[in-house]
Amino acid sequence: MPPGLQLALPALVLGGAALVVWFAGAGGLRIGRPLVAASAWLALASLCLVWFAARGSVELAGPQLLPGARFTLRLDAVSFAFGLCVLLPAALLLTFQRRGWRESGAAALTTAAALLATLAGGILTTSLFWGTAATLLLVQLRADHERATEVYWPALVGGWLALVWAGVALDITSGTAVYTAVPVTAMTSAIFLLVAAAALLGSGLLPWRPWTSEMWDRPRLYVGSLAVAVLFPIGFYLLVRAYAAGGGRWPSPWLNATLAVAGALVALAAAARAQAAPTRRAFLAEAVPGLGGFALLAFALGTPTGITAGVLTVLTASVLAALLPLLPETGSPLLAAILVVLVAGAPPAATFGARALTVEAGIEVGDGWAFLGVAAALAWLLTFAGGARALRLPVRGRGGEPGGSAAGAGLAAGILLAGGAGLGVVISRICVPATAEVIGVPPGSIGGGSAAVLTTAGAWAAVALGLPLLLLAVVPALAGRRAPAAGVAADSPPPLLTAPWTDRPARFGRRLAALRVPDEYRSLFNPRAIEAAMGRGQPLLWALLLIALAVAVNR
Amino acid sequence: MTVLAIAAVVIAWLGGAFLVLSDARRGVALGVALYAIGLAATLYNIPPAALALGLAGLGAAALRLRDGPPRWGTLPPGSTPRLLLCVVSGVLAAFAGASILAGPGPAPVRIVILLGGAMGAARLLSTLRREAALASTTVMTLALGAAAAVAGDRAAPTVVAAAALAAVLLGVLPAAETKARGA
Amino acid sequence: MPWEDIGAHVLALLAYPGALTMCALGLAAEIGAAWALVPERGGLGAAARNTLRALRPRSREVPPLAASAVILALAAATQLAAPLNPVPPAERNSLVAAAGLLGASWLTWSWGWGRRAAAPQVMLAVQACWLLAVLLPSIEPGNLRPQALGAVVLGNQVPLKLACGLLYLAALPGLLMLLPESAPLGPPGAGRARAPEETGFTVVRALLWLPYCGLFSSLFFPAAEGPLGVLRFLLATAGAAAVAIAIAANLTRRPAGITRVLYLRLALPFAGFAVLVAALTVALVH
Amino acid sequence: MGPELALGLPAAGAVLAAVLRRRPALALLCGGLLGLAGALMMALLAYPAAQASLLGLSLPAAPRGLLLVSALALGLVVALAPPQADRVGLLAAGLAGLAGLAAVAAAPDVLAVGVVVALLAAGHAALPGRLPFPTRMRAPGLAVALLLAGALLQHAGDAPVFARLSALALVLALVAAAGLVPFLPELDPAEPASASPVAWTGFFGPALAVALVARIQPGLGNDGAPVYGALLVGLGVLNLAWGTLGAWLGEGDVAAWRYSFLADWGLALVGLGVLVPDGQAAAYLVLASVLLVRFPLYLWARPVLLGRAQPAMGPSNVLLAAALAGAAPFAGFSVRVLLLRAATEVYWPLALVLGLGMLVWLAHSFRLARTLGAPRGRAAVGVVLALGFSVLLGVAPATFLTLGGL
Repeated sequence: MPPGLQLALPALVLGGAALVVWFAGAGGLRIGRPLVAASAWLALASLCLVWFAARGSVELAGPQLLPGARFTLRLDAVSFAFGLCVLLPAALLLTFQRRGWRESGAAALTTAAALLATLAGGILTTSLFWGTAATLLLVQLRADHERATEVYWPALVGGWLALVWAGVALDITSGTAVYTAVPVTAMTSAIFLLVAAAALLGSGLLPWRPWTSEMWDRPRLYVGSLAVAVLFPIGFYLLVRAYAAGGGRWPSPWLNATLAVAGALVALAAAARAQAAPTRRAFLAEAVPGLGGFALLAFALGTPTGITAGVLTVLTASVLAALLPLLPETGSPLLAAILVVLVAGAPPAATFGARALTVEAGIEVGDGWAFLGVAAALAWLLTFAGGARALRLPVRGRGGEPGGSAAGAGLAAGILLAGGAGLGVVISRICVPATAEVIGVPPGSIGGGSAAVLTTAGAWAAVALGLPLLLLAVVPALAGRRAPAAGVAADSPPPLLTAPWTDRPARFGRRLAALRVPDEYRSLFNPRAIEAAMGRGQPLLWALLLIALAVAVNR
Repeated sequence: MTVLAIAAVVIAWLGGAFLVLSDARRGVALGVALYAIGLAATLYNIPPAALALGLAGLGAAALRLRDGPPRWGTLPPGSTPRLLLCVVSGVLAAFAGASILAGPGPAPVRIVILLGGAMGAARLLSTLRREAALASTTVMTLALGAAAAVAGDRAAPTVVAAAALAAVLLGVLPAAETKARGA
Repeated sequence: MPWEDIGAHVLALLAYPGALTMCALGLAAEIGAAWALVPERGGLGAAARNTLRALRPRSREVPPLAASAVILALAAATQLAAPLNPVPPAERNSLVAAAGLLGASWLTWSWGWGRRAAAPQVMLAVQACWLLAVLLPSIEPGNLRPQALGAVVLGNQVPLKLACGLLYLAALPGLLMLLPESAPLGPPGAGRARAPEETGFTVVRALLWLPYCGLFSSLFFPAAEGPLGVLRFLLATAGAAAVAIAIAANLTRRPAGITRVLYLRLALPFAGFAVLVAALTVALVH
Repeated sequence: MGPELALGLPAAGAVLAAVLRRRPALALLCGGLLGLAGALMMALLAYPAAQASLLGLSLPAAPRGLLLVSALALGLVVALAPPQADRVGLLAAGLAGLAGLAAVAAAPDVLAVGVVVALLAAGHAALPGRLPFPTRMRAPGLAVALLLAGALLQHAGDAPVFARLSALALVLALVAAAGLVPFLPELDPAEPASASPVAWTGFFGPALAVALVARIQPGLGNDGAPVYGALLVGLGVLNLAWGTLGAWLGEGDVAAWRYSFLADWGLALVGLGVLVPDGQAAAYLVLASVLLVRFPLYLWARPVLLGRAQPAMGPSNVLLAAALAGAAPFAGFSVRVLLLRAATEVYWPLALVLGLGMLVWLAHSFRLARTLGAPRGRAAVGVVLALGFSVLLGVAPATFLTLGGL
């Protein structure tokens, strides 16, 4: 057995399950959902087992796919953290969402590809598996419904092409595109910009409505939600690996500043869209992009606290991405509590911890960065307001698909709530090691061990305060089950803020489409006329063409 | 010798002109035949090539006589542009072959090859008659063979033989269009 | 398991500066506010009776949203730089307090959206001003611990702290739901609650007095230990509450709509000015 | 006499298939066996023992590899052709083409290539079709004339201008022979696939291009090489833009398919033009994917294109759309990696232009995939095989690259 083959185990479990499900399904044995769900949890367990058993990084060197593109897998603290980001929501969704056996198999295979993208040791291997996961998801999305794939596909392929270009450029300049082997000087600003473009497009980190939000426009959520859950973390994985390739920093502080501003903008824009959402679904659609903005800001800070906050935020967002599509669409007061406490992020939820740690990281750096932290806090406030308004919004039915799963939503909500109390454990066991893998972490910069999170700027007594709050939260949780549903308005209440720029992209697109070549020049730009001339093969035309080219090449 | 060379070039040009100016089997066949004779004559110092290409050209011309409209069809109404093309290509080929190109082979062969290529291509690109298109391709193939012969590469005999064979095969192809069947 | 730490936090949550203290101070503040805002209903006794009637539960059921808001308010209270607070100073965080208070407030709004004269836009503006007033002073020291921020009273931070202090005080009436536009349950002394949840949220408002006003004194006044420190803290807290009631009393006597104009046209630009001051302070320091 | 057999066996197969067309089963059997024998011979030519030739012919590795791929593609389309298709005609024409391509690959110089192209073009144009013979002869006829001009200029003298003009003529000859912009032949949607210009672009073109390049490149010299490279890159970008936009916005699905071939060719021309090994490898893979994926899929789309079947967009069509869009893990992955790498090595803005072209590429893939309808029977098997080849080209391109000696 080649060394490091155990790395492929989680993906093999999922891939094997997909094949078994398809063969069994073809033979009339409908065991798709339970088998795939079990395989997802098994893959999660095996990932943890391999990581904790190895007590260090493990590598698997495969064959050379292409010049500069060797198939390599690497399990270290970073890939472990991001592997969890992919597997945890996928396991929840595959367990609690209803799928046919064909869809279950495809979903398992997609999860395996996405997992391999986060376990990949080099940019080109990541691009291969990332592209594969995106393709598999496209097939499932289009097989279900055409809607919202018009944005998804170009964004993903654009990001993928940018990543491929970055990979080959890195390989040309340094002779390798393996994250841990790239010389520090090879990661230039230009190459990093390509990686950043891939990350922003792939994870939907844009100030306007990204594909992660548009997935919620689909009549059924079971494919779109999986797409968000498994593809969203990969962009951030690239940004973290860029730190490793750059020797603990990005090529220029301006790049950090630019992405930090972009992160704050993304968070603010998502919050602005959330508070103006016409339906509750439209509000939920902005939750993951909003957290994505926080994560981008945190990563761009480039400090140990920042990167730790970033990893924590992505981990939290990935669980949230599983919770939201599982929420039953009711008007229960308990749902209001979930919208405000879990989605917007109030103590002791992990969504609160992630946002708080990001703002703290900004304040800790000081100067202009702190103002970005304050901007993120304002986005947080807007999300709170949107959460309060969301309970009044009309519920958008889920087409043919039955409403979410109370059990699944309960489990995911429990994980998020408990995550706040266990934040110390998550940070000290998952996030800080991932940070230490890519940049130096001075001792004590993030203290508190498993009980609390202590940074220079602030603290969160995870166990000491979070645990009692968690116990107290049982009271409203029990009370909420008997309470009457809140009255939902027939039409949505007016938004708190009307952003003047929301319709700009559409207007720009319309203007662009309205552009016309002036009549007197139209024949010059008429491809059909040019083709007809080519097809007729007039000797004079070709003679002129040849003469023109002959003159051109001899100038 | 020079007179013979000039005469050969003129005969080849006449062949090309007949090819360009004729819309029926006899004119086209005469064009191919004259061009083949002229070409063979200019290749007198490479007898095997001259023989192969000359005979192939004459064979192709003879085969062309078997189908297509049974008349000369030379200089039909509206041929002035074609006439102009013949004159211009003749002059240009003579100028380029004699004073611009330094090879391959002697100037008369170069001129004849250029005439074959230029007039054959011009006819092929402008005609809608199958027999004329086939004859033009034949002429270009003969020119290719001649160029290979004078270029004097190691594989020249093979190429000349291939060109001669191709010319005959092109002659074998019928002039009647066959309509499509199936998908 | 850090049992000692857990014990300290539970004590802070349930006794001081948590539930018990919040109830005592909140009740007093509610009565005072009711008396100041609706004097035509009679003297202090009448205001006390009104307040107690409004706080009496209508049914045995625990209103879930209000209960959640109460928990968040308790969490916020534990973060105050109150003297004798059992929570270790290193573990206090004004951001935790802010998040708790924002959560409590918007839980109230998720119930109260569209009720009475409540105007969420005004509330959002008020909270934006308040959040800036809480966070801007922490930029230069790079610290969010209340006692650390309160200790910085001299030097080039003074203009910023003044601006933020004013902003904080201006926001208090809205935050404490003393104005019709910011109180879906109606301002203090508005009369009997109409629904169990409304009673719950009246309780929430009563519990919010200490966290909001206490956070003001924590952020803008240096903490001192011992009885004198407690007295100073209580005085500053009561002073902030009194200013809030005074502003609210003044605004409720003015024509309808003045509150909206004041917060949207005056407080928000002033918040922008505070941001400018913060930027200048940072620029001057470096 | 390996090369002679590699050339002669398919030719004999073509003749037999044409002669026995009244008895289709026998024609398919004989033609198939002889074609298979020819392909086997081509494969054996990888071994020195089989390379001995009576006429001094030789088959270089790269064209030989693509010839084998062409043979494989021919086998695929004949064995799994749609029910309405004339399989015997397809096999006869294909084998004749294969023999012609083998002759082109074995041709000792450009002039010989010209002779074979003339014969191949005339043979193809003589096939029963809807457009007249002269119309179908135009583009390849021009290619023959340009090959003649290029070869003459190669021997015209030592002046740099001759080298540059020769390179120009030879590159344009390649483009004209493959039927690309600016020598786009007229297209009649109802024309039988075997007789339409798509046969040049999709079947004859790839092996012809690689063979021609193998003959052209050694004789370029220092003055010709820059012109050769720049022209190929320029025409490649032109075809990429024309093909992607045309396939997206053009009227008619047949035209869209033809444009999609142009887009593939655009990438191939750029790969050939950048003159670095990665570029050559990328071009080789693109042309292989044209033969093994796009051309067979076009043939299986014919029933819908001719209105005999309904278009559809099932899961298999979406998978095909992804494959046609060049997404990972299909052929597009390796091609894009190699091409972007080559372009970045040579001149990075070129990579940017290619990236934009590849992005616009997406727009037409779904349109094309719809025209495959709901594949049934042989077509379904064919679609699965084409997707399999595409994945193989994407994740294990080394198999094909070693076949072409790259």
